[in-house]
Amino acid sequence: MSFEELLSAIEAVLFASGEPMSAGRLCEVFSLDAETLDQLLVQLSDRLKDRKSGLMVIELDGAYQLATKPDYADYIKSAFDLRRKTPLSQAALEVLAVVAYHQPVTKAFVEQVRGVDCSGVFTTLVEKDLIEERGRLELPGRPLLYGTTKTFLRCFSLKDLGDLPPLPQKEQDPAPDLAEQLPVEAVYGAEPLQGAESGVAASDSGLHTLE
Amino acid sequence: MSFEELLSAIEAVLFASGEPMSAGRLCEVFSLDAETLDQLLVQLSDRLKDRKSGLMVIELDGAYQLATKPDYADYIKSAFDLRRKTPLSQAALEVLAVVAYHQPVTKAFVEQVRGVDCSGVFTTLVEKDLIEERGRLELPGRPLLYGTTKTFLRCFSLKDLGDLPPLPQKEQDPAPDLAEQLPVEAVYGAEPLQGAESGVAASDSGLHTLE
Amino acid sequence: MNEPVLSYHLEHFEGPLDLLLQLIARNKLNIYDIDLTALLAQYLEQMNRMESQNLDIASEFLEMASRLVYMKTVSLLPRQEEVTALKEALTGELLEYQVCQQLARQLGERTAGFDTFVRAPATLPVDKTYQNIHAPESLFDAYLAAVGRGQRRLPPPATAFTKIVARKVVAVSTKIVFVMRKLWSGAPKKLSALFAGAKSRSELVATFLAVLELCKANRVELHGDAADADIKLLKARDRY
Repeated sequence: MSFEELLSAIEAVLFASGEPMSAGRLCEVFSLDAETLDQLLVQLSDRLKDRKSGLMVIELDGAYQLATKPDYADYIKSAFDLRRKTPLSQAALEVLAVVAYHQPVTKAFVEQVRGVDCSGVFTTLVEKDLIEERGRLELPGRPLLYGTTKTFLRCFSLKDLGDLPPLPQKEQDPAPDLAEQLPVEAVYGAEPLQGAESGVAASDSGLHTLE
Repeated sequence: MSFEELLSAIEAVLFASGEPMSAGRLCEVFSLDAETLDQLLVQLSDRLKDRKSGLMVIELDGAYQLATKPDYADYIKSAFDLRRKTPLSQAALEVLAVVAYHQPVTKAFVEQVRGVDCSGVFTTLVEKDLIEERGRLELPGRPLLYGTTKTFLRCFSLKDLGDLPPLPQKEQDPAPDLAEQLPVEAVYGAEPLQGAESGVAASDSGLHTLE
Repeated sequence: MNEPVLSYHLEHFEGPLDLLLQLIARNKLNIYDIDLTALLAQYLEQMNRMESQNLDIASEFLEMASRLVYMKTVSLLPRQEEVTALKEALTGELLEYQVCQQLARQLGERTAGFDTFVRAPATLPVDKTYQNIHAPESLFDAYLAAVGRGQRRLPPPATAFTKIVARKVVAVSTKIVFVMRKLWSGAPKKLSALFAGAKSRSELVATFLAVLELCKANRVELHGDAADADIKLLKARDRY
């Protein structure tokens, strides 16, 4: 199979899949090593750009997905009678923020930060496939843990969680001296993030220099 | 909007649609007359060919659709085959386990046990042929009942349901113990009497076991 | 600090913490050393305003109000340790929530991705039957994960209901007809006779309720005690 054809085949497979497809699975389907696949996906991406396609390849946490370019959103919305505004409330954004930066995290934790019941918002966010279950916490009641999804990454144009805007270092407003005594991370970053994303929490945290 | 961009927008709309879109609807969305749309679709088709895309435009009964080229069917099939091998999520395993031990059981029962909505998981498990419908419960709303399938037995190396690892304590079947706390017959008094005495004796004995 | 604040249009709050942050910002209070008197007054005023607008005040707002009142009370005590600790806790929560809001704003600024669209997976006529093999024990583990070792949260299983529902429930109305037929001749009968043929407890109950209904409607008359009682149907001319 020629190189050109391989690109076309990958495009076809991503199209049929609809959902993000992991690099690993793509390698398996096409009997490729990871490096070659990477190159091919860059090429496919370029080809779509060169030919002014309405589509693009996006990378989400090591998986790939075909999606429409944002430029054509208005046509798509009008074709399918979708509402115009980004359908996220302030409450939803706040819950997403806490989940994104602290995942995996329980509903109770989020409710503690926000000071209000968040059950409804959680249901909505799960329905919108922006957050998902991530096992349970070994505590009485065995509360469910939640984390963000690949759809979350796509909707907020993030390649992975390392792309999240960094946590604020200190309060902008008052009392810089007090802010030093009580660094935001000490309050906010109480739970270390697990896995590859730990960079997010660690990068700005004064706490880690103590080690 | 330039001609080129119009082509891209049509491509994006057809992509997002998934299903065939009638020429009429496309004309409406892009404010085009039928003839222009026809020409544009021919052009889009050519452009996909030029860029050796894995996709093509197909026309069916005056409706248009983006589809993969037949040449890549084998890859797509193998990609979908691989998807079958994706291991079950923790959520799916939990739902499956509750269904397995309590079947036949309603979705509401499982949701109450897990403390979270499980609709998506049920759909997936039915698709994977791990659980199936088992009639309805004769209660208001007539909720569907679910049980496990033969595929389930095979995938979990079980000869039959008696092979399920026994649950801890006495609660292999929580029904008897619940019945003790709240004897259904005593409350609802609907048990058929085979002669008055036996009924009285039965309810009496239920009460006296507490002593 | 009690000057009029009605010029503010504080309309929507995500919760009590959001309200407190807004009050602190607007009144230029020091978040690190909260002036409880001022904050409490402002907070209660806002609650009154919400009440006067007939807004549903979520329980969280009331909780916070009582917390602030408690803190105020404690602050009147000579020893200040407790109030200092309470104020620090509140400051911590407010700072934490402030960060949450800031992050939410940042997320809100980058929602361009909501304008990208993806498609549903192609519906190939493929067999989606699950293929992997697991050890049976994995089910056991998953069950415990879902239910917990104590199994406290188990609702009654479906079988508990089928038993109830499978039984025939006898309608009172059918028993009313039954009683009237039995008594139609006009001759008094023993009350107990009506229950003699009952096949289920439900039928007994229905018969009893039917008798009560008929009494209430002045269609039958009861004389005597307990099982020995006589029951007689009142024809139209007998009534009143």
